[in-house]
Amino acid sequence: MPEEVVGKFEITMLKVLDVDGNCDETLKPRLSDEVIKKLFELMILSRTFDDIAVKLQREGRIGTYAPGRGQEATQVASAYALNDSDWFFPAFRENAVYITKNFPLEMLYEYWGGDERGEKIPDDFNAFTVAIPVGTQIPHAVGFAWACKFKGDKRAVLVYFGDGATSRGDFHEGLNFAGVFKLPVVFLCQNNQWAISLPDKRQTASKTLAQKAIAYGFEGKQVDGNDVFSVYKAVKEALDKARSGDGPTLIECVTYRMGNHTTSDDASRYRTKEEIEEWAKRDPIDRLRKYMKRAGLWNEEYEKRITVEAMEKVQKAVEKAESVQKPEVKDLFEWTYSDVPQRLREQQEELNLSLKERE
Amino acid sequence: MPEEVVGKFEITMLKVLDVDGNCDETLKPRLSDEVIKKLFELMILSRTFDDIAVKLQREGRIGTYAPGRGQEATQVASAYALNDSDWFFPAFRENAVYITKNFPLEMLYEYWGGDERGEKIPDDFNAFTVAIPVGTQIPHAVGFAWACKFKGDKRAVLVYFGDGATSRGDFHEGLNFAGVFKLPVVFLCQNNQWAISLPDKRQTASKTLAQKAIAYGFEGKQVDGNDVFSVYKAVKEALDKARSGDGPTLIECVTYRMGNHTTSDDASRYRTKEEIEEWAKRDPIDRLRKYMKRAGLWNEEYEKRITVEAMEKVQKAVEKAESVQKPEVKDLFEWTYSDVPQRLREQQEELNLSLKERE
Amino acid sequence: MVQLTIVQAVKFALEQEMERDSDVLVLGEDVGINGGVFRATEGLFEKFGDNRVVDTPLSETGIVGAAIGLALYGLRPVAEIQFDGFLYSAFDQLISHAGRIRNRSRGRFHVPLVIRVPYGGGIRAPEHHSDSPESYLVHTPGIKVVTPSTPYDTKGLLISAIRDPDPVIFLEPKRIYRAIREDVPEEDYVVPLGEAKTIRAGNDVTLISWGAMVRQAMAAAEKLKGKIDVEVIDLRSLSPIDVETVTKSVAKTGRVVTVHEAPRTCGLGAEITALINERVFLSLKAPVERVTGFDVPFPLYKLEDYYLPSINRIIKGIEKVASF
Amino acid sequence: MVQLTIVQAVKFALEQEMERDSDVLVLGEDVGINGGVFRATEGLFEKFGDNRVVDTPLSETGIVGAAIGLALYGLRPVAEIQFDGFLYSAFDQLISHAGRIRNRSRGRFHVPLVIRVPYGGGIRAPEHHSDSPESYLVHTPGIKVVTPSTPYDTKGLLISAIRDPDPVIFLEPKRIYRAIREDVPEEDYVVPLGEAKTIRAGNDVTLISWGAMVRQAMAAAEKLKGKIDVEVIDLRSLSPIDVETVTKSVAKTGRVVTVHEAPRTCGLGAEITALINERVFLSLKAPVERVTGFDVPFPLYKLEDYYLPSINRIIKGIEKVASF
Ligand SMILES: Cc1ncc(C[n+]2csc(CCOP(=O)(O)OP(=O)(O)O)c2C)c(N)n1
Ligand SMILES: Cc1ncc(C[n+]2csc(CCOP(=O)(O)OP(=O)(O)O)c2C)c(N)n1
Ligand SMILES: [Mg+2]
Ligand SMILES: [Mg+2]
Repeated sequence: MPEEVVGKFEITMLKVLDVDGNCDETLKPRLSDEVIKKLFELMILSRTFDDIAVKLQREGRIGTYAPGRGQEATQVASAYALNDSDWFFPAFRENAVYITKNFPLEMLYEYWGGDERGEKIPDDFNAFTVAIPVGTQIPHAVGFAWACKFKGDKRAVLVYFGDGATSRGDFHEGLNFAGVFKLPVVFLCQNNQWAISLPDKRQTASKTLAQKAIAYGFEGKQVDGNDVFSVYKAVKEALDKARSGDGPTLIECVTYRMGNHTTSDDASRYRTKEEIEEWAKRDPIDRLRKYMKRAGLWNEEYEKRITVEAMEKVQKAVEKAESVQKPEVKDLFEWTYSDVPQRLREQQEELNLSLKERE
Repeated sequence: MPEEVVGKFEITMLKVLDVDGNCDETLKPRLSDEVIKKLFELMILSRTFDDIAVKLQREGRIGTYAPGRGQEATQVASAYALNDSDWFFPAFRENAVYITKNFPLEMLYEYWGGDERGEKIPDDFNAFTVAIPVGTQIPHAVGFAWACKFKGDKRAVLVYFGDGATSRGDFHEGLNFAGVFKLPVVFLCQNNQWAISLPDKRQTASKTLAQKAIAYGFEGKQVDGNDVFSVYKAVKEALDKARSGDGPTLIECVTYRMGNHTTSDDASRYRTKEEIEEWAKRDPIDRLRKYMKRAGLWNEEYEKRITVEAMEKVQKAVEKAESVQKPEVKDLFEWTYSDVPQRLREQQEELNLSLKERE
Repeated sequence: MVQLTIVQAVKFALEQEMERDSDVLVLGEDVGINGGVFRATEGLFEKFGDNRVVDTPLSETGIVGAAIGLALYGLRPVAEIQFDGFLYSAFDQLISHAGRIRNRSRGRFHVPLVIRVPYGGGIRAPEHHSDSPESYLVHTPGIKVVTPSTPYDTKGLLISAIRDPDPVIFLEPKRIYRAIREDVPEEDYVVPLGEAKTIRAGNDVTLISWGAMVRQAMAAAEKLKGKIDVEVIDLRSLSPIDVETVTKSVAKTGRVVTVHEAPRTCGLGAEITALINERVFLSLKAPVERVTGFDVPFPLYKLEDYYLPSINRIIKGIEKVASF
Repeated sequence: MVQLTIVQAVKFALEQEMERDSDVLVLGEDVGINGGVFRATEGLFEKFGDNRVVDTPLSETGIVGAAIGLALYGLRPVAEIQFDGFLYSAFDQLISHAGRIRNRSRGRFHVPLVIRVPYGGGIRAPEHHSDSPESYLVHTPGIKVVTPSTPYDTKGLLISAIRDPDPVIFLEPKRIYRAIREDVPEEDYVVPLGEAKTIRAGNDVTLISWGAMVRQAMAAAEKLKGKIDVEVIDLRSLSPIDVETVTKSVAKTGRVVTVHEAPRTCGLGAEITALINERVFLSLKAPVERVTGFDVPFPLYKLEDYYLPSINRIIKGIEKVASF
């Protein structure tokens, strides 16, 4: 009776496109040229949206904002892998995911501008609202996936979170449920190397975040999160697997938060220029551009055109968002319960009175 | 760039003594005959304590009680592996751990009899109180181990919990901290196959509980929890490692809860006779007895003597516990804060008044 | 009509609602084959199968978080948290999410879930098995909180809770799970959320309570019969509170005692005092008296009779306001 | 004397206590090289090193649970929870353990920890960054709760909290972190826990508040100068409450307004009403008025000015009780 091996595990890392845009054709997912261009355009649109959001915040036109720069490949490619009937559950940095699924841009600006109406997701849009408390959306996605299974839907659920979220009990309890009930959910961890000022190496002692799946008895894998092809391939496979009833997957997308944590943050306090420069070389947009150039899918004129188009869309969204009327007193009271209880009616009256007399 | 392997992991299971008492001498820890007898006697004492506790509960002399029958090897051998300066943090079923460390038996009965004074751990006894909310003691043990490291102590901390506890956020957050800060703590999971009516196979989809350590970047291992030698060896090594600054270990002791979950539970509702009989064959006390018989360390007279001694000790403890005066009104108020705030003094007065008038 | 205890009424309501609506499902620790540690879900597993009566891992955040996800989809999850003291680890999901999702999404999403929690003291239980967490919950916007004190109300309120579009915490007074047996209609009926019940008419003092304390309150009122004429209100719905029933009674009696097991400070008793103060101040003939648990952790059971409001303490409270 | 803001006073107190006692250590998310998201720990990492100023994983249960373990050993951990809304996930550790360990062990163990929490609204923050959780905490036996409203009190109360043998939740009114700058002694001093402060004398109405609302209360009192003579009390210590200072004032004025940001129902305002009712009922000339946050989730920032008690609402409250 020597020490018997009772479990063996392996974690792999998928890279399809390297930093220079060289592609491993054997691994490349089947994507038409049109789709590849679409992914590129969505990344450009997302980055434009993001840049303008940061600018708006500086001008005091929206509130604290969490930029997504650098994470476009992960967000766009994963969202693009969703079927129409699938759902996604975001954390708070997933603007590019919403954008890829064609969410009204102006609503995103409204939300970041401090208005709940930006979170009134359109009825036919399969996504949940932003979750600010880190990791807390994970059990919701799991419960939703459970409902899909309960109903016999052929639907998968994709839930986004960061490296920091893996330290939270919500992550643990959610993933464990998913494993036990074999739920159709894909856990997409955007390991952007930082949780505010904490590098992922000090968030956990585990070498990869992907290996955390071993604790829950399902597959975990790493992918190069700055490569649209890797992300698309891994997420698509995992969603298909989920829909076929083969259970959950944890995907760690290794990427980088190129900007500050939020507009209130100053990342230069805790990370080096060298690191930033190093990761700038792996910019997901540059990388796809290099590939497209080589594949004859890109020229300067094309880039110019889509950049202008993106800026137009974004500008229009800003205008729309800013032309929305300020929410009213009743908006404070109307949405807490299905009906407005008497105490809230009275409180609304109280507020109205105090506002009137002020005039 | 194929899918690159970025992590490889293996989980092993340690068995030294088989069900028939055959011992793998190459793996056996160095333990003198005296110590082996001591371990046996502690198991007998623990089981006696346990049987009497169940009886007392039936007679209404103590409250709800969580029996430890079947888990004696795990509890006694692991506690025996502790150094004098080490600390342990129990869950709620660890009576045999306290007993092994020579805790006043009567205090255990006082505690289970609904009296906080049973939890006033003696000043020179290195253990924390019982934790009823499952898994919540894990972060405490981690924080305590952190303090040991902070102070440069050569101390290790041993924390006990069950298979059920591994599903809780407290487990996750605690183990992750321990990994990140490389703390001198040993996580001892008593996988007794059941969390009330939930079998461990439905508690989690992971094949072993030991493999959950992979998520935190430190070692996890399974041991046969009904074998004192396996448990002692693994826990001793892990404690030594912790004291040497080499960080935490998760040890899954595979054992069985032979009794009901608590005296309020009826395990026959959810598990089969066959299962119970199967595990009865692996009774940790029987197993060590078989070994000792063969090694010439056991005879009937010896067993009789230690059984009588155990019963005497237990009886004396019951008497002592039952002769303790009922706690007084002031005991309700005195221990919430370092000083008794005015509102509590007033409330105590209020209660006293109402009691007096009743007379 | 069937004769049922409170815990049987829970089961009866669950069973009927599960029959009526195939989107109702039960989840929690040991709710399946074991029928729940209090047997409140006994037989449901056998009847509805493991798809609709689901044993979960030991994971309160997981249970409440998953229930939110199930409810978002449109199902009607009824989760059991095994004991009061284990609800705290799900507070974040309750406070940050269950209570805010409708508001945050401007009505696009809502979470019609029920969390059943056996609560309160008096059963000689271990630590963390005797808490009364209602004040935390009532302070939290967006969730409703109810607790029955009779088998009839149990069935009617639980059915209301399951059908309600908002998250409802259903606190079950475990101490009296089996203390009363009464006639309960077999057919489907509801006791509306938000309505208190005056269970004893009286002119001198208003006695307000809920859950297991209602029986203590009634006993105290009966003992004072002939001396002080006590009106007893079973609040039933803790959030929203039925202010009207309360203030109407106080307008008549001018004297009030509230009784609850939870610690006094910032307890629901304080809110009732404040509401009465704000609304019927001029009717008040005496300060509102609180007979409550003390501001200490719920003790191990040798001290629990000292901790819990006794009939004698309630009587003293009534006498105090009556003679003010 | 040095001129400090509230957030600087936090840092100053931490620094001095860490110098004085090598068992004091700071832990939390981003408290190290980043100096905390509000810079409340700026420079401490450089001065005391990574052994005493520790960045933790993103893990509130871990932070509070580990702080309990550190404190059990006898260290003096000062943990930061980054924002009010993230304290909820540590509630179980606070309620079930921090507040009960001394009691459970009959004094064998105690946990002298401090949890610092920037709290409250008014800074145009995202969701979950503006809550006022004091009522939950005050209802919880075994923990103390304080909140300063000035730099002077910040330093003195934080030093008291760190030296206190019981767990203390130190709520920092983030809205006024940098709003005031005042003289703070460089030497070591304490403001005792449990003592309120009358910051403005008056005879007509008692106005009670804490945290960021104290400034609003003062502004309202000043505006009414010459018309209504308002006494303003900064409660400072929320648990235990300084009942004496409150009742003394009410005995004089007979009229009271409480002001807080948290939702009204079961808020600390209710407790104050109840205490006043119980103790100085006959002095009361008008119902105690509550000017509070409404019973809704704290809104996104476009609506936050409606949610928060405004100077105007406070004035109206004062006028109401004055003219009753
Ligand atoms: C429970 C909780 N604790 C703390 C915070 C404050 N906070 C916001 S984002 C963040 C870091 C998140 O890191 P990660 O999960 O890696 O996501 P990223 O910001 O990198 O996208 C922190 C600490 C929070 N929002 N929620
Ligand atoms: C947080 C929490 N939830 C639920 C319970 C009720 N409960 C007590 S013990 C138990 C099962 C524990 O299982 P395990 O961790 O395997 O320990 P064992 O009882 O087998 O020793 C449960 C559900 C609890 N005590 N704490
Ligand atoms: Mg990150
Ligand atoms: Mg177990």
